[in-house]
Amino acid sequence: MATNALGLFDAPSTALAAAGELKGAGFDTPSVISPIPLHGIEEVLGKKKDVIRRFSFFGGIFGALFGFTLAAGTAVLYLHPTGGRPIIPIPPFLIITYEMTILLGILATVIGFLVSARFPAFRERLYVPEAAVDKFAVAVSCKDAEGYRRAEEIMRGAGAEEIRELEGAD
Amino acid sequence: MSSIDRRDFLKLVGAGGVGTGAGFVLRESINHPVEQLIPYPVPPEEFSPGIATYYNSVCSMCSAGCGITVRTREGRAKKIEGNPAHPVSQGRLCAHGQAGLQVLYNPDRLTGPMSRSVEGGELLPVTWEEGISQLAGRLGDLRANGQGNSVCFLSEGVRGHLAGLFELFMDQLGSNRLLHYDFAHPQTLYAAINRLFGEANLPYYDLQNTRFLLSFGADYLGNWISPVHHGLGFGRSRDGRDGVRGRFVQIEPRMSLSGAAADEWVPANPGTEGILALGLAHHIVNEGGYERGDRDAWVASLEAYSPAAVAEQTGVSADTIIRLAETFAGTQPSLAIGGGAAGQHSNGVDTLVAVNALNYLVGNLGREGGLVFNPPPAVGSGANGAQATYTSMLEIAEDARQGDIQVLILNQTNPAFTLPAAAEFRQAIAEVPLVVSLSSFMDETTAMADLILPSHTYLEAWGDDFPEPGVGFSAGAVSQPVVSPLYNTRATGDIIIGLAQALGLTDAFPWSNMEERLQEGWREIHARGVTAAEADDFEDFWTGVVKAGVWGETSRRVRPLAVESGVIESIGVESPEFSGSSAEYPFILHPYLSNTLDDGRGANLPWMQELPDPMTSVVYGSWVELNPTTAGELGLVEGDLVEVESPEGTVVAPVFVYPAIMPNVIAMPIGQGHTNYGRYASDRGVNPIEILSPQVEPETGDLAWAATRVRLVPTGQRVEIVKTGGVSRELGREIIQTVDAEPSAGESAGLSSIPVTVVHS
Amino acid sequence: MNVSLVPTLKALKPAALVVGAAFVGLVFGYWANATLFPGPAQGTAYAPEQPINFSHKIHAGDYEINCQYCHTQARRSASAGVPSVSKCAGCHQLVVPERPQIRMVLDYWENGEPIPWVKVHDLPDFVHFPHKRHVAAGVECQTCHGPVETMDVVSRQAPDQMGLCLTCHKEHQVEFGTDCLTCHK
Amino acid sequence: MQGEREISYADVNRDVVRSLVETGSKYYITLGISATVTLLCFFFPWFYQLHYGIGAAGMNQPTVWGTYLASFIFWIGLSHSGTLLSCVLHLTNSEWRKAMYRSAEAMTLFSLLVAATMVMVHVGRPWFVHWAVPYPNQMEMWPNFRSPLMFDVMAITTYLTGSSIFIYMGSIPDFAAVRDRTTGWRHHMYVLLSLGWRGTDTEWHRLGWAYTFLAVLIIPLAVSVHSIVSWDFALSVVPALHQTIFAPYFVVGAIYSGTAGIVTVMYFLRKYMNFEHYITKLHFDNLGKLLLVLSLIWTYINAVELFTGWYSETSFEIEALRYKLFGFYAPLYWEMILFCAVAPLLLISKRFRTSFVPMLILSIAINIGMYTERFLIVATSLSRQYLPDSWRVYVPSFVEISILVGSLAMFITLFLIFVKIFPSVSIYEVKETLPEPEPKPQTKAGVPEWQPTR
Amino acid sequence: MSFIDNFLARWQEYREPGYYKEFDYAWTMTIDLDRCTGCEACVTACQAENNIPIVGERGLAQGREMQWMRIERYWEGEYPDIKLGFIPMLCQHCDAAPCETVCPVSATYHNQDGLNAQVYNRCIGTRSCAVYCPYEVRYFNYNNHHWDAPLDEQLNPDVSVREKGVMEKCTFCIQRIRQAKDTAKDEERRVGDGDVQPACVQTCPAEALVFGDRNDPQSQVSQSMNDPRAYHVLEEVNTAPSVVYLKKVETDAG
Repeated sequence: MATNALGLFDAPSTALAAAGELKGAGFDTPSVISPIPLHGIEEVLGKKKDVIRRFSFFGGIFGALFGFTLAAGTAVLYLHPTGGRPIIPIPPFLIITYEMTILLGILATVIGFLVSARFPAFRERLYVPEAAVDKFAVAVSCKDAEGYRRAEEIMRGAGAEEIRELEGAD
Repeated sequence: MSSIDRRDFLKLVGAGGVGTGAGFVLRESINHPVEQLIPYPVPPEEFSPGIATYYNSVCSMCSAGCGITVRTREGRAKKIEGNPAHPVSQGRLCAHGQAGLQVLYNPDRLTGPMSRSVEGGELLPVTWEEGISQLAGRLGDLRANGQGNSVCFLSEGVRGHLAGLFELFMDQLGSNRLLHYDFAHPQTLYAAINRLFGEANLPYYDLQNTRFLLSFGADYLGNWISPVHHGLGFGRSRDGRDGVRGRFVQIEPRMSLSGAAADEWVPANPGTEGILALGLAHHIVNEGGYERGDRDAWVASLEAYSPAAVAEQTGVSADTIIRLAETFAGTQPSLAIGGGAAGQHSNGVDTLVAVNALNYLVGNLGREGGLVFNPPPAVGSGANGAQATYTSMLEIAEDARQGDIQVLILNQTNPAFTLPAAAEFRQAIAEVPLVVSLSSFMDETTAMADLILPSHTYLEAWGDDFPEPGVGFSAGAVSQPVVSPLYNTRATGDIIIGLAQALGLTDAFPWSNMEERLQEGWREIHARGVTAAEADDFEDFWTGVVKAGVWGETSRRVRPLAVESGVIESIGVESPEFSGSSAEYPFILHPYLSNTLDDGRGANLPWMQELPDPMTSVVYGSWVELNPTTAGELGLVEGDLVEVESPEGTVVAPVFVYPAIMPNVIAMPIGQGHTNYGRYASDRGVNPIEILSPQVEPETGDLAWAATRVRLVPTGQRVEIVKTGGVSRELGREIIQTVDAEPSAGESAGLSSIPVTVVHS
Repeated sequence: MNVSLVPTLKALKPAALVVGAAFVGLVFGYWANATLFPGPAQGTAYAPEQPINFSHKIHAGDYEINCQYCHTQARRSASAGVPSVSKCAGCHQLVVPERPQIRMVLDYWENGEPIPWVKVHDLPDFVHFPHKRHVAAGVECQTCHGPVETMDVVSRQAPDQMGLCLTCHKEHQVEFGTDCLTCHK
Repeated sequence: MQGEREISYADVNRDVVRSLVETGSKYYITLGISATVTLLCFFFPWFYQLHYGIGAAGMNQPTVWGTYLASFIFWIGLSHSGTLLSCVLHLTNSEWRKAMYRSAEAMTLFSLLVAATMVMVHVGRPWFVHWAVPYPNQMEMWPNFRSPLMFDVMAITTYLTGSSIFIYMGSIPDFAAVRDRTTGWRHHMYVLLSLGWRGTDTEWHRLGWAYTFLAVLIIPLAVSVHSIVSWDFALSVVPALHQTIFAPYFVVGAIYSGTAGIVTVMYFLRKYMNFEHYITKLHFDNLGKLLLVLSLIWTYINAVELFTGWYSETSFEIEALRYKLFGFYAPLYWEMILFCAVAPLLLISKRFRTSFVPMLILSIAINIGMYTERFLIVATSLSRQYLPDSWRVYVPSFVEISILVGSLAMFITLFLIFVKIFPSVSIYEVKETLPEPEPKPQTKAGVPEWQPTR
Repeated sequence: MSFIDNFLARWQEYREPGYYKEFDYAWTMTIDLDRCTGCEACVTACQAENNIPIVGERGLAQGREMQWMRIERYWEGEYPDIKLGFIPMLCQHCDAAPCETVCPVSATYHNQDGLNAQVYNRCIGTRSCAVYCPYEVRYFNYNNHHWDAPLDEQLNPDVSVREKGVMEKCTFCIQRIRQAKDTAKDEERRVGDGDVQPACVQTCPAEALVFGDRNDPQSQVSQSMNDPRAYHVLEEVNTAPSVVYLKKVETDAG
């Protein structure tokens, strides 16, 4: 039966070291829970690829189209010629386009964030409240008791203050 | 959470209920009120809902007698427009005429007869029968005891058959105390025309064909005689003709509306306009190549008036005088008119004689673009016959004090407001046992009445009018009721007829109402059969006239180019006399009729109160106009309250620094300063008439209302003058762009261009 | 642990339900009012009670009296005009004067009083709707007023709304039919 | 960071949570007062105005715009430093931003909200403003997107959305931190707000990116917003308003007043929320330098405006100039110059920049000056247009002034509520500025149990 | 997707500046400043025709006058050689009107008759149009106006009474134009010259105002537009007004 070993460290350095060793020892990539974003974690656990940029980009593109269509479309739905200007003057509509680009860009970014970071969380997930204060937790899933013992060993070695055995996914 | 327990369930139900209630109320609150469709019990023939009906009538807002067309919807008057067929207005109308609607719909109208039960008691509503019988009873007694002459009838200037009706009524009573009183009636002009040409009626001044107009103090575009018609003339003379552009020169101490419109404004000392005119005459006769037989006589009587001497008195340079004289003689046809303040000095008549004589000198009598003599009006003796002068008003007042006047009947005239305090007219009225007012409004005089029999407004009553002065031929119009009466009032004519019948004068007054009287009168006109194309049947003629709103004759008078004998010899203008020493009272007060309120009768019309004064843009209220230099010397700026003090009294008004007024003159508009006269007029501004000194023009006995000296006493307080204008300087922004005149040539349009409606059957 | 939103959502459920219920109630209440009491406010099926139960069904339907026999102004003027009391009396002094409702009409007539009809179609004051033009263009009265000849009590069939005018004007390609100033004064 | 004494990670959590849960009577009194003032000075006069019509204000013909619009621009302007500054500093990842940006962004949010209400106050028939929103309706009518005012509607909507999302995203980890330390309704609230944040490396990574992209998007947005506000004026043909320089002028002015606003807010946060350790001389020093630069740019643009006007030598421009400098409103103009161009020169001295009370006074003075500027832009130009005979001066009515005061109170009220819901200092970013904790010497002792402060 | 097709098909048309290639009627007014006497008959005529409220002394003191047609006055020179010029100022119905573009809700726009239309019931009262108008001829209802009974009996049923918070201005008496078109339609003809006159033109005693369709070269207004004195006020603002002024003629003394 699958279980998770979660080690609490009081310094980022030790936590990262532990995470690195675990990875080296053939465990699936462990996850590090920390109160602050950790620099240099990528060197240890490898680069993460980011999808949000795509969301932002396509959101923006769509926004631009939407913006211009909104302005031009509504203008021709009911013709109200004004001030000797064309029904569809470009410069003012570019401003609308611009604003809509940004608006939808922002919204898309938010969606991108929620999706890629799997928010909001409805199932319980691995977590230790201390990790929101001043502790740095390393969690790794182990296939069996044997695996758990090895993980525990490694983390102790790295200087974990405490090891907890936690059920449940990730 | 499979089942919700009882409490939760109740909660939900409660919430739902509250919500439902809220939603229900919400919709209820945004629901429109129920509207109703009210049908006519019987459909009216004259109009149908949603479609405008037009009635032709006559305007009575001033004495010009313009023809009007009233637009009505669902039986209500909506808009007054000029009657295109009428020779005076020709489809045009002034602001005043437009505001006639607010006379009709004025919230402060008298809604029914009222009587004062006890002396000095409350005015209480009475029925018409009571009112009429009360008055008729009194008149009956007086007539019976041969005291008919102790009845005095004071009316505004009325013409046509109503005037006739008044006369008839009064001499049936055996009274000769019938007077029309208007503050602005050009008494002196009538006198001058009479002396000069032996004419009882004013001539027609043909502005539209003239090429050079000299106006001595006559604000012909503001409110002198017939502003709308003059406006037409002005416009057409300016640009109506190919290649010819009429030029206008205005001579007056304070720039009036006409002064602004004129090409040249010449300030001349108040009261010296006549002298200036003679200065021109002097030049025309001596150097102007004047050839006519009476040249010597002219030279003789004019020699005191050499341009140099005149320049001395008038403050107008000799060059200007000569220049004007030459242009006046050189540009034909040219026209000289005089009036307004110029005629209201101690030398008023002489002045106007002098002015009109100029027309004779250049031969502009009875010809286009000159001075055209009117035939006598088709009905009645004309406007001047019964007109009261200041002196005759004083006599009335005196008689009242003596107790010779038992009954005083007032018709729409307001002497308590338009006579100087010096006349002590109010006190005099108080002496009269029975004061009756036929006015439609509670004006100052009516407020003193014991019995009020309110008349219809002109839009509710039958009547007719024959414009005086006419337009060179005799014309007339019938005014018909355009709406059914709003209140329990009666037409003035009907009241008189009613009285007469109550007095048992049925054989003198066989008519049951004014309409009948009119029809009978117009029968005679029809019988004279001089109308251009005649309808042979009277009924057709009558309906035709009523429909068209106008009737006219095309016949014109031919009159020799001559003046009355002895006039030339006697011609001459004394220098004006002013009350008060110039040391004590340094300024000459120049009162002028407000462009918006006329002589005060317009003050109860909100539109007129809100119409900015054309020259100053001031609304609601009075002001004192000062020349910038004068203001500078006195250290006064716009809005400073000053006491304007004359030998006769004091009024307090804010200063308005007026760039176009002579430094030794201050001007004040007449019209405000009502104590009664409704919510829009009362307790607003001051009435300069009050402080006028009782100076009279000796020949006519008319009030010389421009002959008062005053001094200014700053009070130290200031107010914000309410005006619509901001900074009245262009600052080089070329908002009003101008071009220089090109030399004008070419001939003028004919007088016949004035349309005369021909009544066809 | 305890990062999941679920427990909180559970905890908040009752409150949410209450709010939800209240909102549903709001909508329902509004709708109920609108259907039960369709006032003169815009919407259809407004059928106010009239001072006299005049039946268009009998007059226009059964007896096939032309609309413009009574509403004479429709073809001449902006307002269709409601018949004068004299018009009603004109016929009914002879026709069934004894009926109670007719009696009431005749009473109005004899007292020279107008009948205070209640307006069914009430356009806002800023709208200019000339019946004249529409009659001239051959628009049936029924197009806007519905099958009046079948109604005992007249009820509003078309919502007096701008959309209605526009649709029709576009449909018939009215000249400048969508220019604001054509209808708005 | 250079606090007076070293503070640990735990301290940060403790202090921040304290600031949220521990509420003294002083807070409630302040809140009560500001709320009451909002009601009395903003809503009552406004309701009166709704009943009577805009006539309740002092506006006239031709000065049809007045303090309401001035306030609108002012609040929009005030909103400008918060998010914008925060974004710029985030991208240039400058450390000192981290302690103060949260409240700065909050300022943006709330001044925007107040600005929006000012629009409602300004228009003649607020019950119809929804017509300025594009939605299908039976009238088949749509807003006129050619109108500068519609640019405004779009821009401000976007800006409001953008900045509220930005501030929220930045707070998620803090919500999580607070979530673990609170109970009761607060706990529920923070559970929802934190979306279940844990702080795993993945989550941090995603947040980092999203946050950066938002920052990138919001900077041009913020610039566009105030440019567009300026175009409400500049696109007209009114002499003093029809100017190319207006967009940059407004943007600079906005950031200027906004930065001053931050200084003010910082001062009070520091004083009354006991953040002495987090908001320090450093912040005031940096903000001071920023203010100095901005004031110089602002002054420069003013000079340029005057000069070009004078050089044009047309009656319209000259009059506008003359009126501004010596006309009816001249005293206000010179007051503005004093507060916004002269006084800020004090910032040259470091002693001045790093002393709190003087900075507070200056920042307030600057914002008074900036409000005057907005008022003058409206009043001086509209009362002196093309046709001299229609010129008329405009003086605000009592209602207008009261509503202005009320709007300020509304802003304060909103802010007071905010500081009790949002951690007004960013927990995790402050931690980032602290030295990383070193591994302790091994002890067998378990982790000391952490006591939630209650 | 017919909408899209339609859209693309008419792209050129939608790019046409001012949209209208030619106006159906091009209503135009000429004002001869050499004739104008400043008598203000036009002002009252307009007030009577268009239900323009009675503002009252207080309102006017606050500078909230309501005169769709107003007379501006400009002094020139100093005493004694001083002149006063009058210029009637009303909505110029510009073909390139700044006020139109700025309205966020299209309450004001240009219609096929070249009229600058103001739809009162669409107005939300941002007052931007009044700011953008260089001629200051747009008037705002600062409060609901009241007519003391029975003055309200005079109100023109063809013109709506504007409520508080609404911008209003000269319409060239659209109700009269509408009426004229109605009659013309009955007689199956176009509106002829002189069939329709705004209240101000109709009443002007000096005949300084002329109104008509400038598309019709024979019309009186076209004639007077060809007068060499013709000019536009504030030409430099380039608003292409439909109100043409004729220059005042200056005469040297003598």
